Amino acid sequence: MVGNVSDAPAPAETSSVVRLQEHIIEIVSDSGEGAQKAGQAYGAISAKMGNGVWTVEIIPAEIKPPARSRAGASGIRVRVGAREITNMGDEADLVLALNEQVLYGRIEQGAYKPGTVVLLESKWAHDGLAEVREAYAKAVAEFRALGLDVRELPLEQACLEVTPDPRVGKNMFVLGMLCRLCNRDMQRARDEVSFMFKRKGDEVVARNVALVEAGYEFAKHNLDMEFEIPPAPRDHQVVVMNGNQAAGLGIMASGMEMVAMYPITPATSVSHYLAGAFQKVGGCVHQAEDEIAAVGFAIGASYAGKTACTITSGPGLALKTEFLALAVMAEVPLVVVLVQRGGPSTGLPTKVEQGDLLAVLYGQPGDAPKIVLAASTIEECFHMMVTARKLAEAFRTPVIVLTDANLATGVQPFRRPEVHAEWMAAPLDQSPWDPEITAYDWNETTGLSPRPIPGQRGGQYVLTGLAHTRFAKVAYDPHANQTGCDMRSRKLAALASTLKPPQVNGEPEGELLVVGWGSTRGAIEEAVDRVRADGHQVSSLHLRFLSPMEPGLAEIFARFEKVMTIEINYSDAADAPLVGTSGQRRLAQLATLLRAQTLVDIDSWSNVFGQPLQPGPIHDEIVRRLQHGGDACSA
Amino acid sequence: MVGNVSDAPAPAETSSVVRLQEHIIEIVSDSGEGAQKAGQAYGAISAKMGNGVWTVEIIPAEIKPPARSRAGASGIRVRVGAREITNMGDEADLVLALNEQVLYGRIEQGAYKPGTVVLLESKWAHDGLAEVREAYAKAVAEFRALGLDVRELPLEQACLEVTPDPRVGKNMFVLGMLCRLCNRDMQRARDEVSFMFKRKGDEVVARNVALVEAGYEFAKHNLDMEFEIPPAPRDHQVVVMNGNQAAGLGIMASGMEMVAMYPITPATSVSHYLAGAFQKVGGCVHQAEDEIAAVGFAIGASYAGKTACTITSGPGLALKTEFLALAVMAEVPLVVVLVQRGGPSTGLPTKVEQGDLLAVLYGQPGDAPKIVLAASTIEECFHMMVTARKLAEAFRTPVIVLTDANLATGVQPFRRPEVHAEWMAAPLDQSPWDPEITAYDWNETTGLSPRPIPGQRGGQYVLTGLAHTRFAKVAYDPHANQTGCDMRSRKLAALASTLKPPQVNGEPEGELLVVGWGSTRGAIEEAVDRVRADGHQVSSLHLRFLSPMEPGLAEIFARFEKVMTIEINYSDAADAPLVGTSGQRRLAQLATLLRAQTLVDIDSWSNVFGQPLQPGPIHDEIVRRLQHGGDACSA
Amino acid sequence: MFGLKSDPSTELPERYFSLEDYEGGVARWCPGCGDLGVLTAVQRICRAEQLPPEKVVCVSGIGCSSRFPHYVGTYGFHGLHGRPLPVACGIKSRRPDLTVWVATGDGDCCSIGAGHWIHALRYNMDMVVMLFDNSVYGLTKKQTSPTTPQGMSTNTHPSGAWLPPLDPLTAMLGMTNVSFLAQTVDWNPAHLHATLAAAYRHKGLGFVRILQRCPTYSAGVFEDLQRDPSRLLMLTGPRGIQVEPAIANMFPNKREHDPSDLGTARAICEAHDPVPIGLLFQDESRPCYDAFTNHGLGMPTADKVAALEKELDRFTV
Amino acid sequence: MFGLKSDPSTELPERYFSLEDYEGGVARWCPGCGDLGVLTAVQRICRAEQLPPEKVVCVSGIGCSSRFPHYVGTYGFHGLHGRPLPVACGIKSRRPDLTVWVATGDGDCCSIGAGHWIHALRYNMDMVVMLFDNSVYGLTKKQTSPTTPQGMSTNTHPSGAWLPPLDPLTAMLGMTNVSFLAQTVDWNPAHLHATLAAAYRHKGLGFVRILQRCPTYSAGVFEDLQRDPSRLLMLTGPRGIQVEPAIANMFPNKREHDPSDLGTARAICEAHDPVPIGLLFQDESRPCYDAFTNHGLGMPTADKVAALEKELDRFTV
Ligand SMILES: Cc1ncc(C[n+]2csc(CCOP(=O)(O)OP(=O)(O)O)c2C)c(N)n1
Ligand SMILES: Cc1ncc(C[n+]2csc(CCOP(=O)(O)OP(=O)(O)O)c2C)c(N)n1
Ligand code: SF4
Ligand code: SF4
Ligand SMILES: [Mg+2]
Ligand SMILES: [Mg+2]
Repeated sequence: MVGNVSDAPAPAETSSVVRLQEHIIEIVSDSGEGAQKAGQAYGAISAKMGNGVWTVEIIPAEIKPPARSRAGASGIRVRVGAREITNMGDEADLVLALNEQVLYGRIEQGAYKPGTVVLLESKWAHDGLAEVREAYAKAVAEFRALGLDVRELPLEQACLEVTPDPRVGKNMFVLGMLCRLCNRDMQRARDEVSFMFKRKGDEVVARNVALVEAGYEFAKHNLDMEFEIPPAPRDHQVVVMNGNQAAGLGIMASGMEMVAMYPITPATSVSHYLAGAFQKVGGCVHQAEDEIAAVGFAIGASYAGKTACTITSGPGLALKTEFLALAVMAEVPLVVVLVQRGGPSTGLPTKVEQGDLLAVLYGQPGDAPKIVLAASTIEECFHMMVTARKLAEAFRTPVIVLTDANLATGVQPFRRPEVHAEWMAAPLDQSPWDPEITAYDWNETTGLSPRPIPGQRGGQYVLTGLAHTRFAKVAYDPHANQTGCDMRSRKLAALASTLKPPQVNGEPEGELLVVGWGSTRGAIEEAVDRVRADGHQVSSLHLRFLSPMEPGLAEIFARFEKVMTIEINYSDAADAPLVGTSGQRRLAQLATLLRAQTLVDIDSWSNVFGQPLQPGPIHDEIVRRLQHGGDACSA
Repeated sequence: MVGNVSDAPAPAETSSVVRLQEHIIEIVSDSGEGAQKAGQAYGAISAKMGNGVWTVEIIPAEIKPPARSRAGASGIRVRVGAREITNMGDEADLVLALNEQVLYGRIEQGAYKPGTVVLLESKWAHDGLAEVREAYAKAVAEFRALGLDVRELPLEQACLEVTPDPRVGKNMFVLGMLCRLCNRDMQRARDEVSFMFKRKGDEVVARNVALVEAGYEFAKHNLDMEFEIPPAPRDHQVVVMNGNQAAGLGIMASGMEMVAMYPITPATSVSHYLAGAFQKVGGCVHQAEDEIAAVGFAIGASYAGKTACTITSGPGLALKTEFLALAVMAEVPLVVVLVQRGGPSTGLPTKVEQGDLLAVLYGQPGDAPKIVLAASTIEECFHMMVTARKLAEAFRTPVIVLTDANLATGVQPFRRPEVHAEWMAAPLDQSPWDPEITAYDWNETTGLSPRPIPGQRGGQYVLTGLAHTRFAKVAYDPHANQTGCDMRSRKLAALASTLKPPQVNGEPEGELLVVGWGSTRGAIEEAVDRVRADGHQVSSLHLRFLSPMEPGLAEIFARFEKVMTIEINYSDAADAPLVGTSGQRRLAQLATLLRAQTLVDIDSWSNVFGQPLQPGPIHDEIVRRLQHGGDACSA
Repeated sequence: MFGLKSDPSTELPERYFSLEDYEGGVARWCPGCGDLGVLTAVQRICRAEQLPPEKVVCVSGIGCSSRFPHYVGTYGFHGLHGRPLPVACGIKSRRPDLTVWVATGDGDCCSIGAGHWIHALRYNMDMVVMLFDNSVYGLTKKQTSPTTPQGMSTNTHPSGAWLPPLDPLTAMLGMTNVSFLAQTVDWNPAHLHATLAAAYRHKGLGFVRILQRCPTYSAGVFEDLQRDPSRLLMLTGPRGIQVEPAIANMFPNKREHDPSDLGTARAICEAHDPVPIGLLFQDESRPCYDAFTNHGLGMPTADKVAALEKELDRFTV
Repeated sequence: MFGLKSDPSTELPERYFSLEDYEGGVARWCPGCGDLGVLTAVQRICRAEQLPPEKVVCVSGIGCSSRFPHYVGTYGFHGLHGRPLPVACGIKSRRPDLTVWVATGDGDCCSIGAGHWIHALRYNMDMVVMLFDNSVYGLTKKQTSPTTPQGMSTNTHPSGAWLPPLDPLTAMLGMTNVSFLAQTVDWNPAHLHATLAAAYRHKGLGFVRILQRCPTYSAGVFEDLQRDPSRLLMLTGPRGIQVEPAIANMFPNKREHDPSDLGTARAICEAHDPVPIGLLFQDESRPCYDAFTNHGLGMPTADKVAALEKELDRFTV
């Protein structure tokens, strides 16, 4: 590669194409500059070309942070690969930045490495304000000192040749540049842009296509690099979407027709999507007055035979605690989608955490056994909704599906689901109820019972959250309460007995087994693959069922010298002050559960950085553990 | 003992006094007949005489159940002993019943044994309604068939000689009978009754004293038995009260002046007591519009420097979940008294359960470390409030004190506390704040920090439930959040490092260690003492700190062959169907915690009968475990 | 799948429902409790309307009054304290074919449930809401409720309730989208029946506040009103609650009232004395939320699958 | 004990507070957001009243408007969504010496916080409550709020909000024990200031609904009102909000109003058009809950110990 491109771009038509297995780009800017749109289009084009893709938004903390502020980085990261991409990866290879200040925040977050190419808008070097010019110059020098390969480019000026208002069009210009640099199919790019702006009329479409083409040409003439990421062969249609859209589609595919919610980040966008989509597919989003009312409303619909869904995040879950216990106690099918964010309390509303596992399992006073699943991919966000509705009805209980901010906003292509009519709820059963069958006709072994639906003649009963008999009659005597609790608990054993042991990723035995759950799967498996490639006997295991858990865990664990979980939630560092003396280290949530269940000495490695886990740090931590041979050193 | 006394009482002045180490009586009736008043007076007289006493109410499910109904038993049990009495004991020795139907429910609950003497109102034998007469005769025959020693007595008729309206006075007559039978000091009885009715005027006092005396004479002439329970020597003053009154007094003794609550059984009576008492001691009970508002109000007062308390039970706790997490996150001192009842959901409002331990520890989304204590006696209900307020302020965090329906309504004498001025909160600090000290000036080792109180000049800060720095500034960056979580968690390690290992009851090593927490202590220790007397090496351990736990548990456990918990909450029976095949037995709550922490194979024995544990069944279960040598057989 | 057999039978023989068809377990309220009269009234209306018991759902919160569903032979939902309204709305949302009666107490509705109360009035879904206002917390044994008269001694305010009571009527008359508001008393079965029947017939949310005696914990609160009917103001008029002349004659104090006249309704309630009974306000033109929540009801599965495929097309690359 | 040093200093040198003393961090609202004007008004009132910054607490829920405390140099409590009022009341309960300003949004107050709203009005504790009504959920990016105009498109109701908006004014005028209710607009600083100042001076809960512009998510909702001041009805009168004649002249539409006249206040609000600004209702005679929650404040420890010993006597056998 040749040295930095300065303001006076040198012609660079001599570049030769570098073939890559994967490539990570970022577009960062002030908010409102359209970086996310450009990145999404770039991801979509790549997906269409057959590449694996993972897209993740870079979100500033405030709605409208001031321009050119360090914490104001708004944008997108797109990781494209020759095979399926399951996570955001490590440091970016190429960054397109519309101002230099927003890069500081990203650098602090470890998003780049020495050698990362930064294509930087250079207009700030000529800004009217001296302080802007100085800040720019200082930043460029600092970035270079850090080893970033900064290329200063007059993007705005170049755009002006195509559009009178570059602030609006620059993102498409950037897209064009990326198409050239990464060898994207320009026809697909034109189509994508045309589709995006279709509603705004031909003129807008034409202008934006022109911008993309201008960007392409600009890169071709000004930058001496060109990559190629070969596609993975694919024999099926794919869809591209984020986890919240996938959950929304899954809800509709499950036949649920009522989603009751109260707005809360990062869950709300499921309802934004559904508010429109239900108009076509039939159904209703009820925005309730609060989270308590939302879950109550969903329970009402479910009780009346139309299993419903409520969607929320941490603080909303807290408010639903009482109703959740009622649904368990009175055996009402219900689906709860919990899009986890950073906690506790209001915490980190836009950031990722897997911190609500224990709260969903144990949050309700008394014994409230329920089914808990965790989606590990965007595709699972779709399919688990179908499973959840079925389980909720079959087991007459709430089913909680855990996702998180990483899945919610991440975008990934996956095999287009073929919707089956059987996925949808059966039509409302209004046939007469057999009067011989009680309202809770518990099977002693499984705890399961059929459920009368209002409208079914002869099925009349009164649902209650008080202790009750199989006739649904309130009863305070010791045995009635014990029986009710037994029956509700047995449903979990019954479900567990139908599950298969989970598949180990890698060899079934070895030095170390890494256990995870939820959205970290891609990063963990990628890291474990790398460690194995380094020559270590490391495998990983990912749990989809958290309550009940899949069977056979103790047996799987027994074949490894060490077992640890990797999670995005809080744990005390093993070497934290005083933790040693008190002998009570607080471990990560899944680790705590697995220890109690299997009595295996399971360690955990976790943090509450609010960031998706990346394969690099996981890889390094695993290697460190293997070398130290002990669990005394962790962070 | 001579045969049954029939309607025509035989003179029986020949009895000789039987000396007993302890004696359990019950008075049962329809609700509204004053049985509880009589029993409380009997307990108070016994306490004054220097006996150990445990009083527990028998509460019907409905406010006004129909008269003479099987489930309608209302009344009281009083266990009196020659030493301290810590629990309700096993079957009653003597029962005074105002109708026969209410006995059915008690019999079903296992309250009596063959040989239990039942002194039964005989007027129903002559009732105007044939069905009543028949029911009565049938019941008496059935009771005798069960081995109960039924003595039919014309109580109402005897009362009529002293009062025109025996329905109102019969309870005092019964008290007099008990005084004779159990050799209670009649002067103390007269004083007690005079005190009870003082406010109603001399005439009422005189009539009731006369009733007591008539009852005494009646028993003397009609019953051939007389017991004596020698007092334990005592060199200090004692108070007699239930756990809710003790908590109320403790709250005042701690200097807390604000209790915000919403009515909920069995917690409400704390506020009933305080609503009056605060008028004298200075303070206020705020009955809020709901439980959320109650805890918010308490947090407001606490934030403003007046550490406050909120009192609730299961469903209320569920609603407070979100605010609890805020108090943890923003480090607001707060005392929560949780009077546990049967769950989940509305559950068993008047019954006992220890089912909320996991919910208080883990109920809040995200990581919310807090201090959790459990009172094991009524005396501790008092003293723990003082401790709780101090801990809340020193550790700048919520402290949850767990009690339960058993402690709430049980009555026991205990050493009269000497109130110390130092127990009370210091006067509000309004001195200027050192501007060098940040709002969260965390000590890196302990996580502790001093707290600015509104009014302190220079201490201005904005409390927030968002992730924040030590300056109380909102911060979304990875390290700020990690640091905040670390600091909050370290407070637990810091507190743990100041605690001593708990005392084992019995030998420090042996075949079996029984671990418990909360109100079961008396019953467990009594049972363990009995098993030891049988010749087994069994000890028990009772935990007062549940978060953080007292140190040294693993070491203590290591000295026993087996460790098990005994709790009043749900666990799967080891032999429950399918539990074996799935390998996921759901254990009792403390057992789950201890397993995760110590990796010791701790079994649990628990039930959700809604009843206080009794020493007899515990004894039997321990013996069964010792004999079977395994944990495969439990209930 | 459990509970969802797939062959709903369509033809049913004609049925006649008697009072027993609407009876549930034995009511366990205290002697003299006003709740019993309301139960009877609802059962009679069900019979009068010949509602199939399986098509009726009684929804309640927690409290003495919330035991209501247990005593009715229909479906019932005895839920959480303060939360009957969200549940009832949820039931209605996808089951417009069911008749919903809501039983709630003054604590349940006006204290812990107050937020839902405001919003359920706004949603205006087709159901009857009966506020059993006994001015006290009954089930938990005499604590102050929002409607407890100032000065009345309770267990949480032994020296007397501190604040003037919240007036549910004036509160509701200020709330948006209220469509039916009436008041009645438990001790006049005819007026009670007529009022509940009118609420039942109303399209939208029919809210009835029932002054309900609780001899156990708030004896005396309505004693005056009961003893001296002239303390009540009976609202009359062609669009109001219609009772037999014999019943009407029991109330010496009457006033003709047009239930579309919101201002006058407010003034009547604001006066507090005499206490109005009858229909205060009605407006059937107010929008009902049911119309939105019912969207796509009964859409055939095949159509749903097709629509969903179209949605998936949008995401297909 | 931490945080409770035991020697409060009593003598302080005399201080003068300038606007900077009331400034907190840099406000991060969108350009053109109406919240900024309210912030300025409160800071100016604090200065005008020379309130020591440490004696002021700003309490809020969650929402754009609830960021308010972060931008004020006083103590602040940025709590939970919907729950500022219980916290504010709790603060006041044992600290009558503190001045409390509450910032809440239309979602925060009228949706999730509606139950507390009703009851805080009843408690009538001495504080100012500012409802920042921008007719939308701002912080969560444009969902329907209870005050969103019917038909306005939001992310949860893309085809337009379904129901008529809840009118907070008529709602509050129906609630018991309301003692001060005013309305103002963010874009007239003088009227805004005068209204908040009057609420501050009011003994009891001073509730001010502020029509607040959100150019980002509900642009246009108040555009008409701002462009055409004749759409506003300025309430005047000797007991109302007093502004300079130059300001008053900006509002062509005026009406003399006696704030003790509840009926007229209701009628004015019910009309909806023109939109009233000024003092709708005030009654300083309504009881304040503070009087009860403050019981025994400052009672010496020795007296408390003695009283407690007496209590223990009652249980001593
Ligand atoms: C969340 C919750 N809080 C408190 C309670 C306790 N509780 C049950 S009923 C009730 C009040 C009952 O009063 P009201 O609603 O007026 O009904 P009534 O008994 O007078 O008919 C209360 C506080 C509860 N069950 N759940
Ligand atoms: C319990 C809970 N539910 C939901 C949210 C998400 N949330 C934050 S602010 C907000 C609404 C904000 O609207 P409003 O109160 O009108 O304030 P504005 O932003 O418009 O000033 C919501 C729903 C939350 N933080 N907590
Ligand atoms: S306590 Fe009152 S409301 Fe409850 S059942 Fe008895 S009389 Fe009725
Ligand atoms: S979104 Fe609206 S309310 Fe929020 S800061 Fe921006 S303009 Fe203000
Ligand atoms: Mg009531
Ligand atoms: Mg708003």
